[in-house]
Amino acid sequence: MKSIQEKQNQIIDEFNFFQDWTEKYQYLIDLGKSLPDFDQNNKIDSNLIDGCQSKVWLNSSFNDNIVIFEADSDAIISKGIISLLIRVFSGHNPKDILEANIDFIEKIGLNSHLSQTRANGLLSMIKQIKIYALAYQVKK
Amino acid sequence: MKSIQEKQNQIIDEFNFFQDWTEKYQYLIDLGKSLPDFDQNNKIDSNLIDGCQSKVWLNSSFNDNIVIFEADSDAIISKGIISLLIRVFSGHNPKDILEANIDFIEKIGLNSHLSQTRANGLLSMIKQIKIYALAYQVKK
Amino acid sequence: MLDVYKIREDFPILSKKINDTDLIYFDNAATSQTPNQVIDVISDYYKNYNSNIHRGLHSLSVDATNKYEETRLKVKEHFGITHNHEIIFTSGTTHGINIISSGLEKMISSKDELIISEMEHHSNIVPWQMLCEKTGAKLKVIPINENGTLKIDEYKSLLTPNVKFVFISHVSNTLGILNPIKEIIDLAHKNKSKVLIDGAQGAAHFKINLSELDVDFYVASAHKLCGPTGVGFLYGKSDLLNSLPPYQGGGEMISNVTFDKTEYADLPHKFEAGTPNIAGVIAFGAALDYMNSIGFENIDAYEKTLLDYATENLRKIDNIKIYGDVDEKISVISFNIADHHPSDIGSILDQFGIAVRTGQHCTQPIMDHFKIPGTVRASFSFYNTKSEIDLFIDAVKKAVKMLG
Amino acid sequence: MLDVYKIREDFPILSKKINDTDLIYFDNAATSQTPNQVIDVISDYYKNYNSNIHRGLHSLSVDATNKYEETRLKVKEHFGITHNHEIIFTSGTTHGINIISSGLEKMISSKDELIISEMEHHSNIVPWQMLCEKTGAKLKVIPINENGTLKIDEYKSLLTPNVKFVFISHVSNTLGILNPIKEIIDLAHKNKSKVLIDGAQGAAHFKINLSELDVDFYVASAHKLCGPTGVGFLYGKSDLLNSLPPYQGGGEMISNVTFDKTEYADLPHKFEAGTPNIAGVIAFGAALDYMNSIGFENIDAYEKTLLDYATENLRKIDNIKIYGDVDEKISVISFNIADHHPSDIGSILDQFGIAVRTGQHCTQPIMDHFKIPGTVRASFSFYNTKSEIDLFIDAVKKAVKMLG
Ligand SMILES: Cc1ncc(COP(=O)(O)O)c(C=O)c1O
Ligand SMILES: Cc1ncc(COP(=O)(O)O)c(C=O)c1O
Repeated sequence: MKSIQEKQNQIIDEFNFFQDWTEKYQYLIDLGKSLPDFDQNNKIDSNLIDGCQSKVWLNSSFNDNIVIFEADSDAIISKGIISLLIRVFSGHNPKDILEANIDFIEKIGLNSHLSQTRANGLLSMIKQIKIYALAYQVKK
Repeated sequence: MKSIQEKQNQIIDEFNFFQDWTEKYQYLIDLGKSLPDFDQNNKIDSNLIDGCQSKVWLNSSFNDNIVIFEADSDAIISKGIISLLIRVFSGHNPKDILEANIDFIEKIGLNSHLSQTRANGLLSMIKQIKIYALAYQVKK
Repeated sequence: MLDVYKIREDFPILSKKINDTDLIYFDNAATSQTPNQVIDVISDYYKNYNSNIHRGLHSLSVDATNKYEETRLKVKEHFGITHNHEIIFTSGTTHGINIISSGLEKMISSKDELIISEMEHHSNIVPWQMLCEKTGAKLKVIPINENGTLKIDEYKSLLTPNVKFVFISHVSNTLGILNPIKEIIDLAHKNKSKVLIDGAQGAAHFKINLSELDVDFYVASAHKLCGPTGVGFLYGKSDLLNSLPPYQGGGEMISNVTFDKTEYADLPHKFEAGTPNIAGVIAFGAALDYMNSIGFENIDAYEKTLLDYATENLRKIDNIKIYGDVDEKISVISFNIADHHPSDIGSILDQFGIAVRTGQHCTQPIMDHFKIPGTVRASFSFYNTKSEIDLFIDAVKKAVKMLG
Repeated sequence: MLDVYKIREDFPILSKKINDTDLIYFDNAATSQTPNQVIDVISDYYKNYNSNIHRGLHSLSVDATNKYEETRLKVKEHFGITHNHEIIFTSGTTHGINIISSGLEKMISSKDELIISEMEHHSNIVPWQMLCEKTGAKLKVIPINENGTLKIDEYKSLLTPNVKFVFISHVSNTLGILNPIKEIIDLAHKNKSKVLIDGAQGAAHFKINLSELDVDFYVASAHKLCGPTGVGFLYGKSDLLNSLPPYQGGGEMISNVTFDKTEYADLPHKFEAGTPNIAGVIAFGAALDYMNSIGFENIDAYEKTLLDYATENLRKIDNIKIYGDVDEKISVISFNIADHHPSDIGSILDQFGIAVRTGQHCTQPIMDHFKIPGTVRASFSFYNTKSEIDLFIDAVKKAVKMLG
């Protein structure tokens, strides 16, 4: 399996391919649509992430020192963004997740081409991912 | 006795004589100092005029269809100003007082050379004088 | 009617670029833009006569006080108010409502009832909920029809003898619906109930005469009237304002302070404790002047053409639902398309340089009523144009296409 | 120290003429003047990104929100505050004090006692009188010495176990006296009493670290710190702020609204209901930047030289009485000469283009203490000069001569 950094680089490469923001958005929308279905039982308030304009639920599970994330949102662009985060973080151990330096967001131009409220929501998502990882690391 | 308008014209003439604001101020201060002593019994809250920075008391009496005003202030410049008003208004009948058009204040440059807070206080004084006159006229 | 291209020159922000395209500002219900005539007054204040007001003897203070009080005269004139002292400057609509809600604490008991409506802004809900919590009074809610209008018949039946107050918005910020406030006020008065009208949205679109309306309290915000942020006013009939306790303690609102006893100053000072937003109040006066120079009849008529044009063209989009699509409304359109999340549409519109608001617009009960997470809200002002609407309609269509 | 002539170029108002002479602005304790660096930020806001903040998705709203929140970071940094959310933007000191006084209603009972001092501004007296009236609590007053300083020994004996709160000004606006707030706070804390410091005058003159001070609440106004009118902040320790009920109901301060139940938002939003003074808050940040670029140590040192110079020269005038003529003070001088009414001196000074404040300065108890109708108050800022003081001393002498 690829490292977190490798996955980020891959995403950056993919986005470099796009000519303008419409293509980037279209890609995010498509990603959002193809995100696997979320278990409806996990759509609970305690899984909600604060600071997003739309509802974003994030759930995690831990097995064999590996964290698996799954997520959903009622807005499709948010869903696309979170699917990128899941692709980057899911399947790694807590230590790697905690130590990861997330630079792909800026590099793919999400900061300037996604509205910054979404960018803030995105930060909340990353924070929540790291909180889960920290919890699992402590539990070990 | 001179009419209200004649008295105003006289004051305007007097002030025209002064070269600058210091002379006008000095004159007001001197007027304030020479205003006859006020009966201390009349220094009561109900005689106080609102809207002045310093305390200004105004008292009136009515006899033979003639209103007599007397006044005092704890600040000397206010006292000077009110002494001008007394000179203009005191000794006239309610009707003349009510109908009087007061233009000397502007013409002697009180508006621009007295601070406007004082000018506002001055308006309150004139208002109070007219209220007294109105009360006497109604009482008749 | 009005020369919109000439008017646009007064608003520097309208020539701004977003994402290399021209900004299209359709978020006017949240806050209006500010013309140079108002911005310059603010600068002029700080450059020429910035000073604390009232009780100051020096020229700057006198100038600042006079200009501040001039705005009170302008508000009086513009809103057809009888007395200067019935106008209290506030920091905005929310502040104005809270002056009343906190002032009523001692006057409302557990037997009393208050009426609001389902379409109120949170600022006209939460203060009354807080008041009811403190006093035990009951809050009753006028429901809305499917088209968003108030159920006036329900209002009539809610108007029982125990109803002390009715709190209703002049215009709904989410639906744009203009409420029949004259009727609401008259019915309330027949019932001996007092009425507060939340004019946050209403004041910006037409000239109103508060004396003729005979309303008891009216509140509005300058920032929705081409004025600055942090300023608003509360109008109240003087006997009512006099009967309320002061809201805040501080400088200016007292006439005499000793440790034994403190006497409150007369209106309006009783409610204007502390150094107010002096520059803001003065600029608010300039904003009223500006809007009056264009003319509220012109503003109203022109905005109506924008509303009609936009509504007509939006209606042609498949699966669009416009909330509050009625005749009596101002230039605010809330909508959703198919089951796309409003924030998805809003984000894409932002990329096109089009500023709309998405979400609940501080009216969660309306969202609950329609069972939706929010709406896309486009709101037009007299400085917007039909060609902006064309671009907007175009962008909405593209967004829908992208969202698939 | 600092280059005052260079600094003066930043303040357009300082080149204004009054009565054909240069304005000399010595009313800084009432409100400070505003540099171009702050005025321009206000214009820039309205010209480039005026928008309602929070929850907005479009670029303008995001820009405005970010800039607004940047000021919170600047306040945090400047005042040594631990958490962002411990900073509440207010419309000024008076508003900040009233948030606390109204919030304490439910927490104070008739057995409790509150302490203020004889030198407080009305804004730090009246709210506590109102609170005591509502709750039956007792208000105790620390008296002042003949030189104006607080009687700290009396404070110690007033600090009985029932004292829940102590409310003291950092610096007296009338006397300029700097209170020993660290000592006051430590004594209170030993007694398990909480402390609110009214920093309206203190914040403008030196850099303070609120964490180190360990103060429970601190309030100040931007307009005394080269900032705009209508803005201030309240600092509170987060557990205390969390324990208080919200002050106003409205938008932004709730997280969930239904007619059954409304949940309040977290700090700081819980206390920031409604559209705030967005331009003002952003400009407040610019004002802090500006003052920090000059440096508070420089400001403090320079103002001290002005204070010493003016005091020395005023003392030479016959029959002058300076109130609060002590070492630990800021650049504020209150005085009377012989038995001339302060407004007589003030009016004449105004004719010379010199703006001082006359009257009670919202501290009637101090006037009652000294049995005077008011004082003439000259207050200097870092943009004032020694030659302005020379002209002022000269004008005072002329005024006395005229008054005879
Ligand atoms: C010591 C003190 N407290 C409170 C205030 C009130 O401040 P504001 O009027 O800005 O609310 C002032 C302002 O004059 C002051 O000097
Ligand atoms: C109908 C209505 N009421 C109240 C408010 C609150 O106004 P402010 O935020 O200016 O206090 C608004 C503003 O959005 C509004 O639209």
